[in-house]
Amino acid sequence: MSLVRAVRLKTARLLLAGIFLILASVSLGAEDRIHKVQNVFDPHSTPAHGILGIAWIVLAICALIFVVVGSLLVYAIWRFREKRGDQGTEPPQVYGSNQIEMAWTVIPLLIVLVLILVTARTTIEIDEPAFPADALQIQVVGHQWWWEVVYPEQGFITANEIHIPVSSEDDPRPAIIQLASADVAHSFWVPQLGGKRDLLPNHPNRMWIEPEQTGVYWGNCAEFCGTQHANMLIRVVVDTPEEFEAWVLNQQRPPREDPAVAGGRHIFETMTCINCHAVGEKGAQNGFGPDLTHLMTRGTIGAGVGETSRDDLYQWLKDPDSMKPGCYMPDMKLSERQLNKLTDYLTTLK
Amino acid sequence: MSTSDSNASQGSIQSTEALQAEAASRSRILEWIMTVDHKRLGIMYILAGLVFFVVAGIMAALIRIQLAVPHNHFLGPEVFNRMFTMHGTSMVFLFGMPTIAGLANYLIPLMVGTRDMAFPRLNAFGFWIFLFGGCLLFYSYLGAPGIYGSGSAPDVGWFAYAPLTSKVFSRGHTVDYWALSILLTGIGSLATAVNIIATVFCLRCKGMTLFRLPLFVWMVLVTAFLMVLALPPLSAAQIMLLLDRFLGAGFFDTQTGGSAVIWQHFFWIFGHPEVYILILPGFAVVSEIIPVFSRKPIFGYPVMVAASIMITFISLGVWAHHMFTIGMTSVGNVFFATSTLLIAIPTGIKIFNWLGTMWGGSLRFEPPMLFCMGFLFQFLAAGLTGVMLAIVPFDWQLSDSYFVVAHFHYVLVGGLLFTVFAAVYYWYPKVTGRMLGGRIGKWHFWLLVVGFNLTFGVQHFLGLLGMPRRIYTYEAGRGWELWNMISTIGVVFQAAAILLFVYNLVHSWYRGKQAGPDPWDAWTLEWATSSPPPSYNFRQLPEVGSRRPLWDLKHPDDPDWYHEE
Amino acid sequence: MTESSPTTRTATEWKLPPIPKVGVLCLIAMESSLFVIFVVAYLYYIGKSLNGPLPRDVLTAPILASICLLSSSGTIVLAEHAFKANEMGRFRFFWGITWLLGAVFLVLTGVEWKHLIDEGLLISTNLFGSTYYPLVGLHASHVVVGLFLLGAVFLFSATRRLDKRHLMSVEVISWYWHFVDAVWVVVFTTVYILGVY
Amino acid sequence: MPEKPSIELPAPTYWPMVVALGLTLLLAGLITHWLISLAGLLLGIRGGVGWFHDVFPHARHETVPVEVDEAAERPVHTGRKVTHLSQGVGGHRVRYPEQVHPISSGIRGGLLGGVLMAVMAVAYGWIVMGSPWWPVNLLAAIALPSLQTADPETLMQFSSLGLLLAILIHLFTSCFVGTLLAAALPMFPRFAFIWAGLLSPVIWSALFYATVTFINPAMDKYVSWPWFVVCQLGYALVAGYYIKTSQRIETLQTYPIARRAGLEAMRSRKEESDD
Ligand code: HEA
Ligand code: HEA
Ligand code: HEC
Ligand code: CUA
Ligand SMILES: [Cu+2]
Repeated sequence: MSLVRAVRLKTARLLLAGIFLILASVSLGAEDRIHKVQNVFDPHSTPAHGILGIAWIVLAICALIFVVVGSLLVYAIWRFREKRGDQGTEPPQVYGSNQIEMAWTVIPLLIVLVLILVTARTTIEIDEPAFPADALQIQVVGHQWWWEVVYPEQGFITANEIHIPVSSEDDPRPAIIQLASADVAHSFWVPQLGGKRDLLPNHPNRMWIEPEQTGVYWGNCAEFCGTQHANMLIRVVVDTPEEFEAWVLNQQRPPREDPAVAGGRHIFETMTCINCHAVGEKGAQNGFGPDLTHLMTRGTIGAGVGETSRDDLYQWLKDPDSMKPGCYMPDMKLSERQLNKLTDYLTTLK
Repeated sequence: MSTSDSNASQGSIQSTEALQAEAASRSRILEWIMTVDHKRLGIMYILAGLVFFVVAGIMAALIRIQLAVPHNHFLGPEVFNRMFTMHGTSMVFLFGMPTIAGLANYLIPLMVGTRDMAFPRLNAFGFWIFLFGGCLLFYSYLGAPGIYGSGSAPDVGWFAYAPLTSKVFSRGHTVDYWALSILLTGIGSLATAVNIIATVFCLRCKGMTLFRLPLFVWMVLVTAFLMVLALPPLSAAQIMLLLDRFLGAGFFDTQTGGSAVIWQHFFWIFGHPEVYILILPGFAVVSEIIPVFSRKPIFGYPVMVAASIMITFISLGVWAHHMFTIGMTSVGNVFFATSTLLIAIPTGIKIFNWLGTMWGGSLRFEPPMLFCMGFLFQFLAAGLTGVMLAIVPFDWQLSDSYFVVAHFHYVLVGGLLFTVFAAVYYWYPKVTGRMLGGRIGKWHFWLLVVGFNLTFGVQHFLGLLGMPRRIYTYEAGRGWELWNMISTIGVVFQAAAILLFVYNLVHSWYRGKQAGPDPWDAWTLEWATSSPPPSYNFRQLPEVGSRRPLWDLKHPDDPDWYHEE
Repeated sequence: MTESSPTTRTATEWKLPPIPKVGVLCLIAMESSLFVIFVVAYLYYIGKSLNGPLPRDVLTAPILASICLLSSSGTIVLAEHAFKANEMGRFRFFWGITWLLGAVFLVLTGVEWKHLIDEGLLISTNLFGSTYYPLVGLHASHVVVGLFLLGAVFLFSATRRLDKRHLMSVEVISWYWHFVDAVWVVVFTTVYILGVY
Repeated sequence: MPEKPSIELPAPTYWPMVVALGLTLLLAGLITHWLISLAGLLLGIRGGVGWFHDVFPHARHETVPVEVDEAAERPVHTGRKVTHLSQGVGGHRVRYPEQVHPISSGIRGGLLGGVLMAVMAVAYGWIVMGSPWWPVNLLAAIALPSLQTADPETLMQFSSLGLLLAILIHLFTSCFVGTLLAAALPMFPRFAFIWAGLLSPVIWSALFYATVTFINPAMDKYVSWPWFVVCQLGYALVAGYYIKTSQRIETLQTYPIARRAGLEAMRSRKEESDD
């Protein structure tokens, strides 16, 4: 589904994009599948491409205006600076010119008209697309300060990391994301996949992405939502269709019940954990805290503040505030023994 | 009170001696506290504004230090969130607005040739309520638990989006401080606006027809109209917010069915005109300074006036361009994109007319003119990034990113702040009778230009690389480190520039060159009286026959009025 | 203050609008802008309350109060005429009637609020309450201010301290009063017509 | 006329400040303690009463003596000379330009250039693409959705609607741009028509190039850009040259408005001030 083709200001575009890529890749490192640098000029999804297309147009027009007007200013400043002979005299007193003023009203007007038309067209194209009926549906609910992710058709809930299959010409798989908020305003933004869209309470929203390359794409909450707005990261994992099916199958499975960690499970179910978290059927379904059923299939905890490593989990349970100051998971004041058992239990939740 | 103040002109036959004796017994400080003189109020406004600027500027410096490197532990999240909220709020409401009010207060009666503002007492009231409101806002910092547990500084951003501001999500009184103090300063601004309008309409000296008003007066007048129309919506919204928080009303309470979006509408119905309230006086300053330092009249005066009026009207209808990401209908999006883009036309006209004024002139690069030149380039860049933001799909990427931060600092610092400095350098001799040091002025200018562009130029890149605004920390390896570091380094230059400026202000007060009434060889009425002007401004109220009364005075053989019609 | 300049008496006339009138027009513009937001909020939340009582259950159009308020606009015009004709007795009579009509309006509003509170509608009850009380209350507070001004003028007049020189003040106050009336028309339409049906 | 020795100014007062303080405390009390509100209320009322007495029954005044040093107030008489512009009657003040090309010359020039451009474009279509209708249909595609998606075959066929639309669009733009050229020409430096003739087509083409994807996909796909620019250049140079050779007319701007409108009876300011 190629909606908008980028205009072909090839040289300028390559140049600028190149600059940005170079600048951005300074710290990119080896894992090129992980798109940590959210470069707007390096899109990997249809709406992001469409946006970049129009972006190039405006950038070019604005650059042109800047150069033309800027040069005129420089010229005027240089050419008409006070010269030695000027002291005793005043220059001719010119009041204005209807023609000239008309010209510099009409020309911007024309430019603006072009911009309006282009904007209208792209806006509608991106915002009101026609989708196949079987497009993947995802619900994302913003919480202070993590993302609840629901796959209604597949029937499971996860958090902070969204999986979607990659799209290709012969197998287009757009993902439609319904956006809602459980508390305050948030905004979903993964620059390389598409523009942002707010998550507002009482105001359901929708956006879509159609990624064309596998990898992990980073994004952020982009609307200030309180203390930990900074640590409300998103990861969108774009899988091959097969990987995606496998992932879905695993998510749909009931939680593992490893007898070796029964102690940890017991603590989990008897301490207050269960008031806020769910593991499978058990526990709070109120969505106060992230669903933990398949915690270990995710890469991170706390919306990006730590990894799903034993160490980080341990530290998290010991004192969430030390990793994410101000977050809404309380410090449960667990003993070291409890901590170890709980961590052992959590690490089995694959 | 509007009725009674006007009786000023009716004259009372009180015992003069008694009054004079009373006056003599007043101390210097009391004199300033009791003053209703527009010039003194103007000075106090500007000084208070500059103090708040330095305070909020130091906050900005702290913000930048926190962001200089990834994973910094200099400021915690709470402190950081308070910091940018207070920085934004005080820059806009406690630096921008009062400084503008100060300039308007000081200059308008002089420029239209009268003795005082139309409502002198209301004017004093406006100043004090602004000052007390500002103090209340900063008092919130002291009140960590505060007396009687009165909360702490607001931490919800300068536009305080609902429902983050509701009682559930913002406990304590942080939001109340924000709403109450800004409500108070709003009253002050309204008082100023009414005063400006009444003064311009009712107290012009003889011959000063509307089409002979200096452009400064025109643009400030237009600003005053914008204030009158745009500030009450903010007050209304704040009153609703307070009702929500104190009496449990549900305007912005999403849990009882209230809307999260309507606050955004109300805020930006105020908020967008507000940014034009902030920049139009900047335009006003530039429109006075460029002609004088080009030695030519302003190019296309009627068109400049028309463009200002057009900006006023259009800017009332563009607010939702701050809300392109809330999921409006396409019709809504396109409508607001259209109106927003249309503003580029009258604004462009202004830029071109300033260019036309310089064209063929004889430009003198004194500090006021330097700052205006800086303004021209920086505002041009800022306006063009504004145009990019107005392109709805592009804004879906740029909104709430550092690109927006860059955009609005280019207008607010590169535009407003630069013009404020231009104004200070230009009118300081009038206010104090002494010139500001020119050498230091040039240093000030160049340091600020370099620092400012370093700090905010690179923030465009940060935005394009996906850095959201209002984050107190970020992880390494996302391509932001270098730019953030450069951005922070820029602040060092800016701070040095501001320190030089403060030094210049103080030093020149005692040591500056004597200015005389008309140091710049200018054309408007404020230069037709002594520096500083006497409390009654003019011995005799002047009478004018053209837009450049002092030109007529200086070239009696060849006055302007013949040509202007 | 222009008059105090001695040199400006030349042939051509130089007329400028009077300060109080410009001032009160500004005030009216400000207030309109303020009311617009409250009206918009009311309109926006019509039918969005999650629970009762709803407007159609508890509101009855305050016809009598409206008649009082609107007719007071007429009586104040009569008073103004009398003032201009320097008939102070007649002025006081109509001015006093105006005040009374305003006061009746206020009392009736109070009665209505009492009724609503008895019906269980508080500002915190639902969105209807949240928007109704501030909007009507804002208008009522303007009536209060108006009554205060009207009353002051009445007292000064009664104590014979008001004379022709105060024409401007009287005019300006009556402009304000007309504005308060006009706002009521809008509020009435919003709350009792659009809000109920 | 007798000079007054003193001037009346509104008397200083602190009541407005007291009211402001009262109001602030009143509100501050909401978040601290009700006693503060109470204090604020009392202060506010007292201030209000004080303020009222300041202005009623009459505004209080203060009499300020006028300073004697009149010289300090007088702005400098610079005595600078003003450079005169050579043209026009009125001396050194004008609105640019003093002479303009008539609008009609713009329209005629535009038509002339338009004819040339049409000929060039059709020639290209005929010779290179093999059909004179090729450029015609491409142009008409702006307004005809059916042509926008058409294949090259169709684009070479004659279409009467296409021809009609193309002629209309071409006529309109030719005249419009011609008029703009006529208005702008006097503002260019020497060799105006060459400047304008080179600069404006380049800008125009660049703009068109950047946006054509959206406006006219068919054109985007098939147009030959070099030839497009050449046609534009041809147009602008011819139109510019034609306009340049047309008779300029005075704008009469050095005369007062009344004279320009032919109302000799009305007196100008200058005359007015003479009597
Ligand atoms: C003084 C303040 C000021 C001024 C003057 C402007 C001017 C403009 N602003 Fe800006 N703006 C802000 C202050 C200002 N802004 C602030 C504070 C915010 C952020 C608030 C927040 O979120 O905290 C903001 C945010 C903001 C947004 C929302 C971004 C977002 O959050 O998603 C948008 C979107 O449309 C925008 C657009 C514009 C436009 C189009 C102009 C135009 O008026 C610019 C017009 C000028 C020119 C275009 C240049 C000169 C013209 C020419 C040379 C003519 C030729 C040009 C063309 C034909 C294009 N601004
Ligand atoms: C007029 C308005 C204005 C001005 C002038 C400024 C000036 C500056 N601003 Fe700010 N800014 C805003 C208005 C303004 N800003 C607004 C509205 C926001 C949005 C807030 C929000 O998101 O809610 C914002 C947000 C904002 C952010 C984004 C915060 C975030 O989103 O996380 C940043 C970050 O870099 C920043 C930086 C700066 C800097 C470095 C300056 C510099 O130019 C400041 C330079 C001044 C100094 C450095 C002080 C110098 C003085 C001294 C060094 C001491 C002298 C001492 C004595 C004399 C005793 N500002
Ligand atoms: C008061 C509610 C509450 C309780 C009780 C609670 N949590 Fe949490 N938990 C949260 C919230 C909220 C988060 C999300 C924090 C964030 O990212 O900002 C969270 C996050 C987590 C995470 C990281 C999940 C992820 O994917 O990011 C783990 C693991 C976790 N909790 C485990 C526990 C355990 C084990 C207990 C019991 C000892 C527990 N929680 C008790 C609310 C709670
Ligand atoms: Cu969620 Cu910011
Ligand atoms: Cu805006």
